[in-house]
Amino acid sequence: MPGKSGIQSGGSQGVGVEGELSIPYRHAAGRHAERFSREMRDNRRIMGVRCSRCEAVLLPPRPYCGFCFEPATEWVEVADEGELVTFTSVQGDPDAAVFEEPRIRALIMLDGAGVHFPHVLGEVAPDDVSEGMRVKAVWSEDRNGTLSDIKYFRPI
Amino acid sequence: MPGKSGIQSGGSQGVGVEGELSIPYRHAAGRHAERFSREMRDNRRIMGVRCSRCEAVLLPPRPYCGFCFEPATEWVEVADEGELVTFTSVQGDPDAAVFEEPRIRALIMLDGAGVHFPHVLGEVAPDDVSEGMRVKAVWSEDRNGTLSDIKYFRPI
Amino acid sequence: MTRAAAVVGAGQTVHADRRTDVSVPELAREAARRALEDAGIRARDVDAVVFGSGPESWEGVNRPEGWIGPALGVPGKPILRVHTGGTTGAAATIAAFYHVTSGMFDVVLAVACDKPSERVAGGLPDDEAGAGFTLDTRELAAMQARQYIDRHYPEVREEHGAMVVAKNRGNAAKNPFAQVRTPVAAKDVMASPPVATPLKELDCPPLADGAAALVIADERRARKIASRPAWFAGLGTCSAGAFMPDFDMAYPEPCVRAAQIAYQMAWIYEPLRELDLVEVYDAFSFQELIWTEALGFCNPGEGGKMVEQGITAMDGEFPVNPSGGILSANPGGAGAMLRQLEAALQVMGRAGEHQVPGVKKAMAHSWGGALQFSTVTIFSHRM
Amino acid sequence: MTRAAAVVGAGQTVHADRRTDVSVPELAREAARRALEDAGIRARDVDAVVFGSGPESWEGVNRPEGWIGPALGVPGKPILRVHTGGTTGAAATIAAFYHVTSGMFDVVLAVACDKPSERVAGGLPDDEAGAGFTLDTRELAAMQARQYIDRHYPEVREEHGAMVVAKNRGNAAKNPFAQVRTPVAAKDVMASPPVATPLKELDCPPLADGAAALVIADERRARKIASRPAWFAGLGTCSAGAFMPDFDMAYPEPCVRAAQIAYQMAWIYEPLRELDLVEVYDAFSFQELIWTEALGFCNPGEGGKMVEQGITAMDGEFPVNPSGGILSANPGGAGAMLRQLEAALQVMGRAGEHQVPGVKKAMAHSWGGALQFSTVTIFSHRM
Ligand SMILES: [Zn+2]
Ligand SMILES: [Zn+2]
Repeated sequence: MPGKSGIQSGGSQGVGVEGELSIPYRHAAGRHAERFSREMRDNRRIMGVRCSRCEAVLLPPRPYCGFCFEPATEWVEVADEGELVTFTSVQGDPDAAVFEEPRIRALIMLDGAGVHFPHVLGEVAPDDVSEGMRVKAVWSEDRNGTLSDIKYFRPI
Repeated sequence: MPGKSGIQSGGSQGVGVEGELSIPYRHAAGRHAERFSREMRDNRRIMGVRCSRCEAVLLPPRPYCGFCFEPATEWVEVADEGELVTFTSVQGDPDAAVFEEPRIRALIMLDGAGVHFPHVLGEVAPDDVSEGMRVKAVWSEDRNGTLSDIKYFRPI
Repeated sequence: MTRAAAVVGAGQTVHADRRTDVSVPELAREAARRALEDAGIRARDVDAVVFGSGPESWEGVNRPEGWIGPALGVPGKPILRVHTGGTTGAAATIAAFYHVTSGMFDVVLAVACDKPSERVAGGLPDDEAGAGFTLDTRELAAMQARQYIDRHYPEVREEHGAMVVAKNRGNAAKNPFAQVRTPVAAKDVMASPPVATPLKELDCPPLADGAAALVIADERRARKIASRPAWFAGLGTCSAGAFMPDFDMAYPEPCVRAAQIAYQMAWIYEPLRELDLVEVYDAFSFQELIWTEALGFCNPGEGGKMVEQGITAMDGEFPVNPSGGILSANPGGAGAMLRQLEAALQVMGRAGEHQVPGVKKAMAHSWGGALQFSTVTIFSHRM
Repeated sequence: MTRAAAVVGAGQTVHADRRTDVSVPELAREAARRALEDAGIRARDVDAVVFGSGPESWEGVNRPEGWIGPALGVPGKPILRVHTGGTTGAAATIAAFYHVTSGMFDVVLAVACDKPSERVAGGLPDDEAGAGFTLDTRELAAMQARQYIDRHYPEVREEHGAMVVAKNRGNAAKNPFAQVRTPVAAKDVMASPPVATPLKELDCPPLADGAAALVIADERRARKIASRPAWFAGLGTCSAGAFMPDFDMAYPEPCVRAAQIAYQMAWIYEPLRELDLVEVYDAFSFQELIWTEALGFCNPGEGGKMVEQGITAMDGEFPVNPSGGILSANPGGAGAMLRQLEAALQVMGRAGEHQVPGVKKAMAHSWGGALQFSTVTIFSHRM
């Protein structure tokens, strides 16, 4: 059985069953996700796909357009820079642990993309951030095919 | 975020996202469950509750009868012995790991109970087990308020 | 043409930070029993149950559909577990409405229950499919608030979020089931520590263990059971996708569409005039203003004015969240059903101390996911 | 009186041990696209979607309802996620039926998808509420088989389970979507290693990644879309509790009741004579015999005779699982929808190589949980 559990006496508060539900998984992300991941890791490129019908450039890339139910197979490189759509300066995580310094979460419309790209900002103080500013990716030297292959976006 | 994950290259098979969904929890089991647990641990007693309407003695004890939607508040001690309803000799776990020796899972109708009690049999070979035989609990010295406070049931 | 159906009974638990005295099924049963008692019927009169609760990753509970049945007193009856993110509780009610209007069942019990205190740690989980593209709920709401303020500044300012909190916490003082019943002033909200700009601590909701239940009946049974049922007059559900081109967080299309569908069904043309109040899913302060606009009660950018001028106060022209809303009680997926429950009770004239006088039509709203789920339910005193 | 509705399109994926080439939404989309193509309609013609999938603890997938919508091509339409253990896929179809018969929607897509290969380890999870009272599925099925054999011995013996496997694997050889298509002889089953007595390795099902989808339409649309729709004639759902007094695993009441409800609705008095075939949820070999009895196709204890005399063979008087059943393809919660899909295709005359000639009425069954969930669906060639 996954996880482990044990009864803990809770006194007059009722008994508590403590434990951990542990579910190791290995999802197939699909072939489009594989190429997206590989291009990030090996070529520092952000690749989207264009819908054959509505022509939106979709991120993350999928073999279909969710709006048209049509194939989306034309690969399109989008820029690693774009316009800041919106942001928030986060002081801590949802469990109330406070970060050493605020983390600036951002939505970015990369040049050539049709969908917002979520990431974090760096090399800028929260008070100096404004919507509409131009930002560019700072790539990590140590890449594994996830969004963290980009360290952060910085103002340009 | 719970758990951890990472992209693993899957070659032509598509990319795999591996990780673990880890969900620590602490369930309140409710006051009836607490007494059940405490009686097992401290007094080696198996306690059920009787429905105020249909009079079934329910295990595990709950504050209500699920058949009548009526309160079930009268505590009833059931025996730690009873009749073997059915059993299976299990050779390994569902992930195909083979046990050193087969584990005999059993449903037991304890004397005075209205619901089958699930446990394992011991001190008996699978071939010597038969439905209807009388069995009795062998209690553990090291108890924590779970069903494993009983080591196993043995034939009597 | 759809068969008529109505809410004829309602029950909820007190919503508390943590209920250690009851298990999940016991918590669900509290609300269910109250709803049945409220309707004056027995569990055996129920023909089917729709149960909504959070996913495992929300509360660490395994497949509750397997053991919730006996707690609800309906052995042998159909039980359907539903889940649609934050709108789960509302989806349970709506699925129960389909059960009844299909003609297959006369009386259906909808129950929603969440016990988030039982998950010890961890925020909302990753979207595994999106490879990190998903924001957590608070980040999403913070960005939504910023886009909204920036678009409409200075008609909408941070102070307007604070006014929503002050209003709703004041309303909650009259609601014995609310989780947070101590009033706060708008200036207290403004002075509370920032958590994700522009959201401050008091702009964000608490988190509660709680449950809600509604008894839903067809026309014939509804007339027998209740002297003044809350009839379903309009229903709208909209589920957009995640990662959508042109998605406007400050005026979310799923909310607009769900309202349009419900208004069309209910023959409503001027929502502000034809409806008497609304319960919106105000998970964060600014959202109340955004929903007020997207549901068509005022023009985009006028949400701030609505709260500032007291229009949405409990004694205003158009009360919003007289119950105190999610900002005063946030029991996960049950919160969406609570909005419907409060709207239905207002129409039935049985909302208690926070009853608004003379309510004939009331609306309930909810949202979920990454803003992609939206439901709207309109109740009427007349069939 | 319930509005008429019918299955007008069906699609499924090949059911494979592991599909590494597609993600969960991509897998679901394969089945959905085939169902839409089969019906000859576009995604935009669909008014709502009901989606059924396993819980997180089954496949380690987080809240799929949040990102499945775009994969199914229905942005802006209602999506409801449902879950009822092993009967999940059937529950999705039944909920879609309620959607349509409520009069709120004309065309609803029901999709069920499971990808159990993605959970690396771990059996079925604990029932947290029951403090260890729950058996795992295989233990449960083993005890059920033992009680059944002991009660009816020598009319039912271990060999009869083996005959079921041989029959169903033989049928699967004609089903291009099945997971296990190599025939086995009953003696091979008997000689396979014991796993949980009396169950041997070949008495147990495989486990597959797979999806299924059905297009369900109201009368007017059904007549336009399909020349020979599979009309819903009877539906029965029964959810008993867990930990029940007097629960008889060898003749489970939830199955008996679900069938009674469906027969009543479909005006069926002599199931064996009035129905042409049944697809049962044969998760373990002996269960096919138990369900054949509990569904009323023969008397208790006569299940062995049914398979031994070839009555339930594909060319017998009353075929059971002409598709090969769960024993030949077991895609989790999608398996319950597959039973309905296969029964509907038989009525539509489009089951392919495993089509039984002249089918007018066919039934689908499923079970789930600790035997407490049961569904029965009857399709008819006439409305
Ligand atoms: Zn498109
Ligand atoms: Zn009782």
